[in-house]
Amino acid sequence: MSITLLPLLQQIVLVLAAIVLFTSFVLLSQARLIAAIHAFAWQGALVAAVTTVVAATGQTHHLYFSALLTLVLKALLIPWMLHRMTRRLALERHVETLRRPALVIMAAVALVIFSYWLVLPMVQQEMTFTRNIVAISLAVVLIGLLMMVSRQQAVAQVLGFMSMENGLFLAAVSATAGMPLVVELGVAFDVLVAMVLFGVFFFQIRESIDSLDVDRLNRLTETAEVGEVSTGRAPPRAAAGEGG
Amino acid sequence: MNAIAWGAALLQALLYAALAPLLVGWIRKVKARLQNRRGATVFQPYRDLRKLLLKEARVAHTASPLFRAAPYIVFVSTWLAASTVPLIAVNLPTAAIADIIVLVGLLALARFFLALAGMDVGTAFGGMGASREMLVAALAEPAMLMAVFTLAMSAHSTNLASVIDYQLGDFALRPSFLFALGGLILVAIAETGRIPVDNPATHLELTMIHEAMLLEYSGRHLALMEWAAQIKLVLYGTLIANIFFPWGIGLDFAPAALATGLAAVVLKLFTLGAALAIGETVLAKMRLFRAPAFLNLALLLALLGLLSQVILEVGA
Amino acid sequence: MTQHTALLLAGLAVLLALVSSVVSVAAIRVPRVLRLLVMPLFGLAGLAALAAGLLILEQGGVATATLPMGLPWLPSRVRLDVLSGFFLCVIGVVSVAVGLYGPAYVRGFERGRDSLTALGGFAGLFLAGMLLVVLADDAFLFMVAWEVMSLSSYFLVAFQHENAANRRAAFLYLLMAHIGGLAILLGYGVLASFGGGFAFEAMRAAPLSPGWASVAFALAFVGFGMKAGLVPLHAWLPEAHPAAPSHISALMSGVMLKVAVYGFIRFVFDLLGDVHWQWGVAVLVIGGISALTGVLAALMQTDLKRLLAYSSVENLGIIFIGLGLALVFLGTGHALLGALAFVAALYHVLNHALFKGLLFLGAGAIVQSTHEYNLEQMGGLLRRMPWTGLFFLLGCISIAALPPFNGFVSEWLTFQAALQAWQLESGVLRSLIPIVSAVLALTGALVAATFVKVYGVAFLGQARSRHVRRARQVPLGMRAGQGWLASLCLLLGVLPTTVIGVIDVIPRELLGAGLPQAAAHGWLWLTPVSPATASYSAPLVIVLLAVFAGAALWGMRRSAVRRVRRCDAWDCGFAPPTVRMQYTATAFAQPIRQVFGLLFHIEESVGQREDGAPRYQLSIADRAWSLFYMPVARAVESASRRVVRLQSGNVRVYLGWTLATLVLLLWIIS
Amino acid sequence: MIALLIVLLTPVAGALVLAVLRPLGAAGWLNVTVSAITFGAAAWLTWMIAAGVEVAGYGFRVDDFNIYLVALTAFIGLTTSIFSRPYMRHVCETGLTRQRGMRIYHSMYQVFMFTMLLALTTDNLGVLWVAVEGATLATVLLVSLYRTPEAVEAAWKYFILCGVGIALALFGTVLTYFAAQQVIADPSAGLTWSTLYRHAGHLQPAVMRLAFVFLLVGYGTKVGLVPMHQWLPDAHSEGPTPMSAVLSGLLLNVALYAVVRLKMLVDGSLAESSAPHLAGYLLMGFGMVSFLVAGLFLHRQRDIKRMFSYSSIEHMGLMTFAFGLGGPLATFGALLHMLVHSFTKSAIFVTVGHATHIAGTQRIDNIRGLIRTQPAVGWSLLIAVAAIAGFPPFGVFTSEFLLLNATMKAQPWLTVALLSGLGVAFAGLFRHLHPMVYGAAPEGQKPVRANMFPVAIHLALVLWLGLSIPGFLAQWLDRATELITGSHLL
Repeated sequence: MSITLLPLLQQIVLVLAAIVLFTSFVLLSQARLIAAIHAFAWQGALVAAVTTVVAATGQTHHLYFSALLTLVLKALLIPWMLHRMTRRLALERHVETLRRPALVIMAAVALVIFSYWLVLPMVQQEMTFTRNIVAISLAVVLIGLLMMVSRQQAVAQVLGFMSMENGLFLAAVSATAGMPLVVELGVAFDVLVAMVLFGVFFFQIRESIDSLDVDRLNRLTETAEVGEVSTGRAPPRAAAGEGG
Repeated sequence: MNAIAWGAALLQALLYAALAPLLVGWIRKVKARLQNRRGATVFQPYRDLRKLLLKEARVAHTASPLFRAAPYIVFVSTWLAASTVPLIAVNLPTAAIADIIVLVGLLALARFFLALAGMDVGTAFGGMGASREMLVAALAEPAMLMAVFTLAMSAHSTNLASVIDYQLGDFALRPSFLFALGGLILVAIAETGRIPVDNPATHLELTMIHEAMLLEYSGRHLALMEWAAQIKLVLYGTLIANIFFPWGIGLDFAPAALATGLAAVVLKLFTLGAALAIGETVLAKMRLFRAPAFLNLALLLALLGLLSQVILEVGA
Repeated sequence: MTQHTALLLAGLAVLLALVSSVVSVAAIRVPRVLRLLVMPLFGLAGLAALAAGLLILEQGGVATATLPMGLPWLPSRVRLDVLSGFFLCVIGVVSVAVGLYGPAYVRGFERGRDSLTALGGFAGLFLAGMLLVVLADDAFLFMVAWEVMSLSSYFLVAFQHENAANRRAAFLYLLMAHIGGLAILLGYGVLASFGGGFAFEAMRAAPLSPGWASVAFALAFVGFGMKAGLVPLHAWLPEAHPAAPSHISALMSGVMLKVAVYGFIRFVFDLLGDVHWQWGVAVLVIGGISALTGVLAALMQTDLKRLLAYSSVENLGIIFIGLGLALVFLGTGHALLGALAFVAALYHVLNHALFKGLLFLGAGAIVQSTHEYNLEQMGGLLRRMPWTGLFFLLGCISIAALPPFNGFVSEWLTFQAALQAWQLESGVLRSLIPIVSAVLALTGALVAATFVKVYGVAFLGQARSRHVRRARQVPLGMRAGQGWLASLCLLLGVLPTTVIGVIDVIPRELLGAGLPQAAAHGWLWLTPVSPATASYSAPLVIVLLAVFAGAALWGMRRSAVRRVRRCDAWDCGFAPPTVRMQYTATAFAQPIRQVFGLLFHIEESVGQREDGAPRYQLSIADRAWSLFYMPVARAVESASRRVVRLQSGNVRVYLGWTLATLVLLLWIIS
Repeated sequence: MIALLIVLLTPVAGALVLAVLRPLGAAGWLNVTVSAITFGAAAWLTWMIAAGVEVAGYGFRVDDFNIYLVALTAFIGLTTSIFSRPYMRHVCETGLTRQRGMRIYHSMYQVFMFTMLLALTTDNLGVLWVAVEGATLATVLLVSLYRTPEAVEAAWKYFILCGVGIALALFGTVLTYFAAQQVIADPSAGLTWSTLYRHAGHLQPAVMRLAFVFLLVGYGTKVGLVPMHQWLPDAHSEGPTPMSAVLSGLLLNVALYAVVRLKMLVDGSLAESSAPHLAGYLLMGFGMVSFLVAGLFLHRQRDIKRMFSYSSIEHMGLMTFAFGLGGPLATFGALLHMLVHSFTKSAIFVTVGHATHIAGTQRIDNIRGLIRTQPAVGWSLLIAVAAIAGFPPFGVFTSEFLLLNATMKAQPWLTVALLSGLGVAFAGLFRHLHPMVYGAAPEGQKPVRANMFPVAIHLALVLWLGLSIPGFLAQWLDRATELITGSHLL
């Protein structure tokens, strides 16, 4: 059905959703860390906006609450934490060299088409609207995963992870008018804890390989040959403790 | 009746022991004549045995009790094996006690102890002889079994007496028997240590097999061993003669029948002996490692006999 | 009711075996326990098993019971019938010998560092496992007992594990045992899925299409054949059997292989029921190959225990030739001939248990008193350990199938069965079977050669090394163990008719056909088919041998000079022979090696030792390795090398895998 | 209900206390005590269920399927805590971790137990998800406890991979909820498993199919299904050994439990669709691949703990395959296998912990002659590995026996793959095990203080299950089987 037949609020939802998708493209191709964090914050804000609009359309009031939650968590708290960490890790100026950016973007586009094709079989007339939203959020999730695959910078990976979460939120609110509250809270709590732990790990990684390039976390592998392993593997005594 | 049968069995057992040296003497005589020598009398082997029996036996320090027991075991088992082969009359109880397979088994027993005796003293020659003997045996024994199986499969019996009865009963020119005969002859030559496989009249260490195992024996022990070898020769001769050409053998235990049987078998044996002598004069001893080829030929013949029996004489 | 007494006795045997294994825990503190308590209990268990077997054999009939174990819907059931009874006897006889032999033998380990508890405990479990395999009446209990048997014997093979070769042997053994077990399990699976249940009755009733029946047969043949050490699945056997302590080797070679035979018989003749003659052909061919290659390999060995192990391969080959004949005859509807071949196989099972047990015990005695496994170092043992020498000689005669000992009887029966091939309709079979019997004959002759070599090199001649020269008589118990088996060898050789009269009940109850003629003419005459066809009277052979011997001795006394003078060996008048001039085992085998060499990888090389002395090297390898085993191992290795690329160590690659999997699945479902 | 509350709340309380409790010995003992109380309560709960009492409500639901996992979880939690007390003291003495680390360890141990039990007992898919994610968060700190570069790396990989997986699972959950809303009026009940199961028939197949893929990939990551398994060996090998024991023995089970629950839903919804067995086939495929690949991995191992984690993957694959196969026999076997595998594998890890202390290393090439050095450890390792390799009379054989025969009935030709896989895996395990346990002990290798009690009890249980499955357990598993497949076995 054409967009003109939709009520205005739903049109707004679609527009916002489209922008969310756009932001995740921005995230994918943004080489500067700080800028990427900002883009992520915007994405969170947009998801929150979508949530409010959906709440307005469906008079489902607990969605206002989850909108607020999203806003605080995704648009303010987490970006702020990331910001602080990048500063403490002295990464404000960090610019990652993206490998084959065009290819990655192409892949992302392909993923968008793919996810739309996926949700096509959900044919029920009154659902086309939500169906498209599901397609968008699925695309956001997949692009987030793609971003984690393509970025070798730990913070960037975390951004990818978080934008996956955004996609999930989007799906949850727009397609299903919000999960039960307990679940929402649990998820939010988990995300928060995860963020804290990520922070802890940034520093642990930093001190262990004094960089945040995840490609250099490659000691635990089966393919290495024995000689190399004897140096590469954990100094065995340290790993398992002194005997007797 | 039964008593008579046993009597006849005993008689022929004694006959085997008695006739064995004679056959050897006869073969030597013929060979001598073929070589334009006069040669010793045919009774020379008896004299040799007597001489050996009267000599004292000498036993090496390193010999074990087995060394002294072996001659008796070899002699006895060979003799028993022989006495199961109908010599002058069929349907002997001994033939029922031990069929062809047992016959082969008894010969194997004799050979087993012969070889052990060879290795007992611990000389190089003894071991060599034992090793070679076992090689020859390993190849000859299956050939022998195959040959007799050919008979057994057509006669539906492994009992020598019934095989001969069968032959006498309905004689036919069977290809299988032809092959079996050939195989059996080759086996006999190999087993009795005749040219071209072995040379009974040599002590050239590189060529001897049977003699190498007897090197350390002397006196009565040697006599027993020699005698056993002679009995073995007669045994094979009789086997060939009486199975493939059974005519004349006594069908019952009447003295006349036995007499004719004796005459017949003596005649047959002397012909075979002559033939053997001629063969040994014209042939030369072959290298040990051509012996396998010789015996494989025997095995092949025997096997062909068996197969042709199966294929050509179905229902026979 | 006597059947139930028999079953109780069998249960008692299992119990005693378990007790012996539990008791041996005490050996950690008090080593004496092993020889004072564990081994006697072991022997008693064997005795009980023997009694149970004999009882059920002479009673006939069946006894069953249910154990408080197993799966909830399949309580483990045990069943004692004549077949089980026969194999109980086989197990029992050897175990009794081990019980007699063990106490003195294990003394040798009390000073060693290897755990005596393991030795006694796993030996007990081993015995219990074998007994349970024979008694099991459902696939689950059977498999449990079977694997317990494998596992405990594996621990025994690995008993002296400081020797790397033993570790390798144990690994190979366990691996192949495991694979064989899986094959058997699968075979039972086929039967169960058709018969609707793991209980043996259900399987007997299973309506199998010929195709599935053949599949089940093939699986069983592979599984049990692997345990029985049939070529080409025999590779573990010559490694594992020598590695274990000798009394265990005796059990493994003498008994465990027979348990595999039992499994095969139970599976094919009992559970599968109607057999196809094509199976028989397969069994015949494999059996023939095993017999021939087994004996040739044995002939070329210089390690005594390895040699014995290879000769086990050969003997199992003979047993399976018998079973193959039975299958052919049954498959073509000649029940009586099938029974004949079957009895021949069973008889050889019993015989091989006896003389192979005897020979391994003898080898153990040699090892204990000389610490020597290598034939090339032995010699002249007959004068140093006369009793062992005598018993070993009897064992050699029996295994070489020479009359009047037991080995000959079973070989004679097998030949008799083969010679009935003329009754078959199919010309192919009529010409195949004679060839197999030719192989059998060749095998017999080679076995004789092999054991002439063993006995001549080990017991005759002169000692080739100092420690062998210092060999001493072994204790009474060890001699008793050997004596028990040796006398049984002679007994079974002399009284075959009686024994077969007893065994005859098995084909009658299992195949529905017996040998009515076998014992029809009194205990003196063994006439499997009919007196006209073939007859053998072992007692009379003995008597005649005695008579003739008497005659010969008498003659000697009268005619010959009785004096015997000792002197140096003449040896064609060369210099008096030294120890090193004796023919070695390698030299003995050389002619035959040259004739049959193409069956093996043989590498001979004559080089110089560092001290300049010439040096002869000979290596004989089993072709089965390069043909069957190495390819498999290489395939697994390369596959794993490829697979580990998954674990590249880069987290982004891992995420890529996740993404790829996700996309792939999404694509699949829509 | 009270029992359930005790089961759930004891670990929470324990975690809070342990987080602040300073004295080490006391912490260790308290850890054991808390686990003991939990186990007691779990036993009580089990007894109630066995007595037929309905325990449900407040979003919780305890039925025959999850109760036995609850009991198992509590039990292994207890034995592992018993083992971990001296072990971690030993670790602490070697200075690998400090007081603070120990506090984290103990409290996180309890948090982990809580999440496990919560995931098992909840009736709400969302809460299930939250709990599983919580388990990840709880354990990730433990993996990096030693702070060695490898530990940190392992923790990071564990965190990222499981995080992503879990996120995908959440998406699947959302989709399920989405599908539920079309059929269930009350939106708050839209994630309640029991309700969903009742209406499974009406759930829209297209959505459920999509949802299941996400759920399978998501929870499958935690089950350790190839090719999402890569975190598993790292986490197992670098974390403290008690952690490896509970990870292998519990976490994987719980993840698989989640997958099975969801499969039940999907099967219900796909019943009339074109491909009714889609979920089953997916599980079978994943299971078989994991099983075979893990078996091959075993051949090229250098680290003893990694090796056994691969064997965990292998067995998880086997169970997944069995659940996918469906049918009462296979399901019964799978449930039994879950039980015996957990017992055996945690016993193995406990033993391995001692072995690594004896040898002072995890490298297989440097672990030698255990039987000579400390027979108890050497023999337990040998026997435990024999058990895990599927030798009778141990329980693993029983379950594999059932699985093989179920496969034989359903897909005869797959049995060949299964058997070859078993053979390969067996060879892989023993070729490395042999040199470790046998042979002469290297110089200066000394025995350690080892508490073999947990090992003994576990192996005894496995042996018992192998010889005879007690009636009550059989009934119990059978009821669970009926719950899952809808048909009896007994």
